[in-house]
Amino acid sequence: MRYRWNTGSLAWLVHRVTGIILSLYLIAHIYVLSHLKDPVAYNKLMAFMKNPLLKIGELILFAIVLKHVFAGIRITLLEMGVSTKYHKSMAYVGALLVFIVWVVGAFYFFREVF
Amino acid sequence: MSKYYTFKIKRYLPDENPSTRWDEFRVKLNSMERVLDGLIKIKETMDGTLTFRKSCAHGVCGSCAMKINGQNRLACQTLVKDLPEIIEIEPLPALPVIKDLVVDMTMFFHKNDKVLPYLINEEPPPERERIQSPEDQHKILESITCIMCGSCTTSCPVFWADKEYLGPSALLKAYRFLFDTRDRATEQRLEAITGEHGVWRCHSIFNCVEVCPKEIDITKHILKLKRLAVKKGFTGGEK
Amino acid sequence: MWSWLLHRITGVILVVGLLYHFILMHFMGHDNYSYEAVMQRLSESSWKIFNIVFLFSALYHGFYGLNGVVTEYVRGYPKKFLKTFLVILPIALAFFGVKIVLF
Amino acid sequence: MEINRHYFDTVIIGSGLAGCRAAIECINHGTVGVLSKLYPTRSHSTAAQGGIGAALGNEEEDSPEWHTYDTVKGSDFLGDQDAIEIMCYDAIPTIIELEHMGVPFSRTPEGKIAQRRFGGHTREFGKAPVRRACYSADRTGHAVLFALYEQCQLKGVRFFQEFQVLDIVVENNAVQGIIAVNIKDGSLHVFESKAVIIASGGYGKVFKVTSNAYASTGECLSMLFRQGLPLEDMEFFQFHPTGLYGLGILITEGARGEGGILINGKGERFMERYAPTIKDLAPRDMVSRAILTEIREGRGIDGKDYVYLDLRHVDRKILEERLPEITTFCKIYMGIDPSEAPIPVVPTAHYAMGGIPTDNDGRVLRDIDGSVVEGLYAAGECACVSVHGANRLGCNSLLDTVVFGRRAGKAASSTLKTATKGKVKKERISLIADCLDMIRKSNGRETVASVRRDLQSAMMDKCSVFRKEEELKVLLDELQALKERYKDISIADKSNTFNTDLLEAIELGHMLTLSEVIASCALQRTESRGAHCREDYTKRDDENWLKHTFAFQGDKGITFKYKPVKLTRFKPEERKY
Repeated sequence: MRYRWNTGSLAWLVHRVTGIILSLYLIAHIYVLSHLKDPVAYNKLMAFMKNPLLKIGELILFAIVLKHVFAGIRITLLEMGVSTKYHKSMAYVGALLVFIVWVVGAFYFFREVF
Repeated sequence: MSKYYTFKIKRYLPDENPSTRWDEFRVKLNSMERVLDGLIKIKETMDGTLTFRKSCAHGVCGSCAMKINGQNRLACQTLVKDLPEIIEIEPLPALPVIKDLVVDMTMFFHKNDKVLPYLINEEPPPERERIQSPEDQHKILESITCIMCGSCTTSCPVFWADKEYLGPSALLKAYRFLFDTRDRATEQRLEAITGEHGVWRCHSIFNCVEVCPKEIDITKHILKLKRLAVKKGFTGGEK
Repeated sequence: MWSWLLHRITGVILVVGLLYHFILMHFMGHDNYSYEAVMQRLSESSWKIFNIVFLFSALYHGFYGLNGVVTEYVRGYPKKFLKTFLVILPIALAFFGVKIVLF
Repeated sequence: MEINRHYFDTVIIGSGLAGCRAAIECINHGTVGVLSKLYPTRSHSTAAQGGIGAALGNEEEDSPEWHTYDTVKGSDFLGDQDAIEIMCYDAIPTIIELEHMGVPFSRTPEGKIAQRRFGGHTREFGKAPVRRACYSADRTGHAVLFALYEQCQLKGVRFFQEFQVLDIVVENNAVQGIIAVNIKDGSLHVFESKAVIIASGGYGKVFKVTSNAYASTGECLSMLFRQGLPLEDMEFFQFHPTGLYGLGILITEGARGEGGILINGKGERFMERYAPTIKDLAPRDMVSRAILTEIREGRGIDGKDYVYLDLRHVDRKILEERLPEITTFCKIYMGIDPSEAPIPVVPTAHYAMGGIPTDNDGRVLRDIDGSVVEGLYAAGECACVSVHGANRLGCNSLLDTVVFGRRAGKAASSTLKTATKGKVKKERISLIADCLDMIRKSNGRETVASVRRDLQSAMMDKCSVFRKEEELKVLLDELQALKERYKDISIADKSNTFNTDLLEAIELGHMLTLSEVIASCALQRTESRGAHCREDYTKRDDENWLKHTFAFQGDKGITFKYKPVKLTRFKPEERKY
């Protein structure tokens, strides 16, 4: 079905999709970590994580987390009583903040890698 | 100042053909005319089988809600001059279509019944009117303007997926009574709207607000309902 | 009502927790996630509390969300199945998680 | 052919204010089925804007006696004074009752129901305008309709939405039931009952420019008329002075009640000349005539055929709070903001004073001697009690619907114990079914739309605010020709599912009948009274015409009988404001 997208519905879609991705990641994250009780396996994984492709993956994950966090903050603020008049501007500001934080984060991230 | 418009209309004529099709009509309309005028012109002069609901024709009865260029609107309140030359018209989304632009609204109205949509106050009435301050009346002012056209509920992505979801219109109706100082059924009504398919399913998507022909900020009202439910939850109003 | 409110509360906890988690694990240099450092932290009780809260918040928040998606999009028998699954899975994961943190 | 039969103690046609109010009364005494050709909340009562009159005295001193006097004077002394007195005194408890049912009225600072000025409503028998109209912003009808419909739901009234009535069966001077079609699938349904209350509303759609809804076609009146029952005072049709130019959308009298004024092309406040005391708040018939006179004499805006309703000097806050709806209408349809630009307005066909004659309890009369049709009731705009006489005052229509809806409901309920169940004969049903089939199968050359358009134009040109003998005669000839053309119509949609094409064809037939009644009534009343303004008989003639017209379907056309007006307290006097 075709229906016009609005700021609100786009924000919701992105929030929901990122949420599902993060939930799935969480499952994998806990499962993997639960098998790392000895130093050898742990260090092996850490070495494996140095793979640049995975680094990019982590950056994407970071972006998803940020997006979900800021969208969540927007929803929570609305629910706490911030006027719905600002819901669109809040979505735009949120997206902007996501980008800024992501760039800054990525900078530190790479500094740490190299 | 008249101009030709192309109406692309999604047709469904169950007596003739079980599948839907798109028909195109070219209509000349002036700048004051509305989409509804276009539809009437088509029905009167081009295709008498074209079927749609209409009544008041000035946005107070809610009969002619339909999807116009991808968004729910009242045909009688949408001026053609504000639209591109090609106007795409479909029935309201997510409800069973009876014929052409006519949808079966039973499900929509049934949702209202679930929120006890009437003033409940069994205290013996005073001799004169019940006193209500203008400030208290203002709390429900926006919510009483709802005309039940169905634009909001059928624009809601949650309703598209979850047909049991009460939806913006019914929640707004619940608000109208929960925030009416004369009503006494707060607990019952809160219980009715806080179920699995109730107020918590609203994700503040704002599609309902975008389409409401009466410009009601429905999401704002639903958010207030959530806060009321939480408040009552803490004070023991809810199980 | 409570379940919904808890979802919001855990959301707030996660924002704070994640901030800390990210800074610690990714931006503060290699030392913080060497095996020794991680094990060291896991043995401190304040860290244990933090991790447990973080873990439970994340699981609750995530699975409440997924549960919502299932409520809205799945019908009939698969819905029942998935809903049960979405209760069992986080319990299992919580078990795994607690095992790492506490033992 | 399969027929679905239903039985209800009371069947109500129409789910507007009168229908819902009657239903609330009846549901305490038996089963009630309400039929509506729309969804109930779409009834045209919802479009009523300004207010509902009652001498509550919340804002300033007021009395039901003054209200009675104003209504009598407003009716140009054609209203039955006993009925008017009932209405004005009943008004107070009725409004209080509505408030208890949940109507969200606007409030005074003390929290009482707020009231505003309205046309023709005065204090101390005409001295100055009084605040009498209770309102809920400018959505009063909407607010009341929803509250009443909601109470019906609470009490378990059965609604049959999108059921169109095709026949009201009256046999042996008693109502037997009704035949209706379920629009959704075209199936025929018979509703048998002990009582039928007709609350089907008005028929403004016989005119080209009207504030009425597409559904206001008046078929129920015509159904009774065709069966030999009378229609009362059909020559009186009110034109509301302020309809949006070109569209006919209503701009409430409340706009003038809140201080709006009418100005002509010269910038004059011309109502000062026509009604020096209450000026713009004169009754509607006078204001409509005044506007059209200005236009005829070349004082329209830029010489064109409209005048301005000026709200620019009204506080923006008042516009936002008390007149939000009309403010948005102006913005949406005319692209103007009433606080910055004047609104172009012109009179629009609005309200039928005439209708099905009833007594003070809503019983339908079958003759001038007061004999009734057993079990048949009518209330609201479709009925003529007559409380509005030759001209209705603003905010008395909502009052009429709830007061007489309630009374009709009470009267109907009180007879349920002794009344016999109606029986609708098979032949009558097949007659209706055949009629539907005939229209479906007909392959004539005329279309419903073209006949209807010509009808509406003819009525508008020759039978609206000003009327003349020659024109009315021409109109009657034209109506005959249109009737002939109607026999030759065909429709494109032959299906059973939601066939609006078919139903519009049926409505058109009834509109033609009604139009003929209106025009004939207008022709025979050789005087000017209230909304009926004859240019060839400009004076009111109390000697010959202080009486109600009853129009009957005779073998050779329409015949007339006359019923004297009930005068109690107020003697007819010259109507000056």
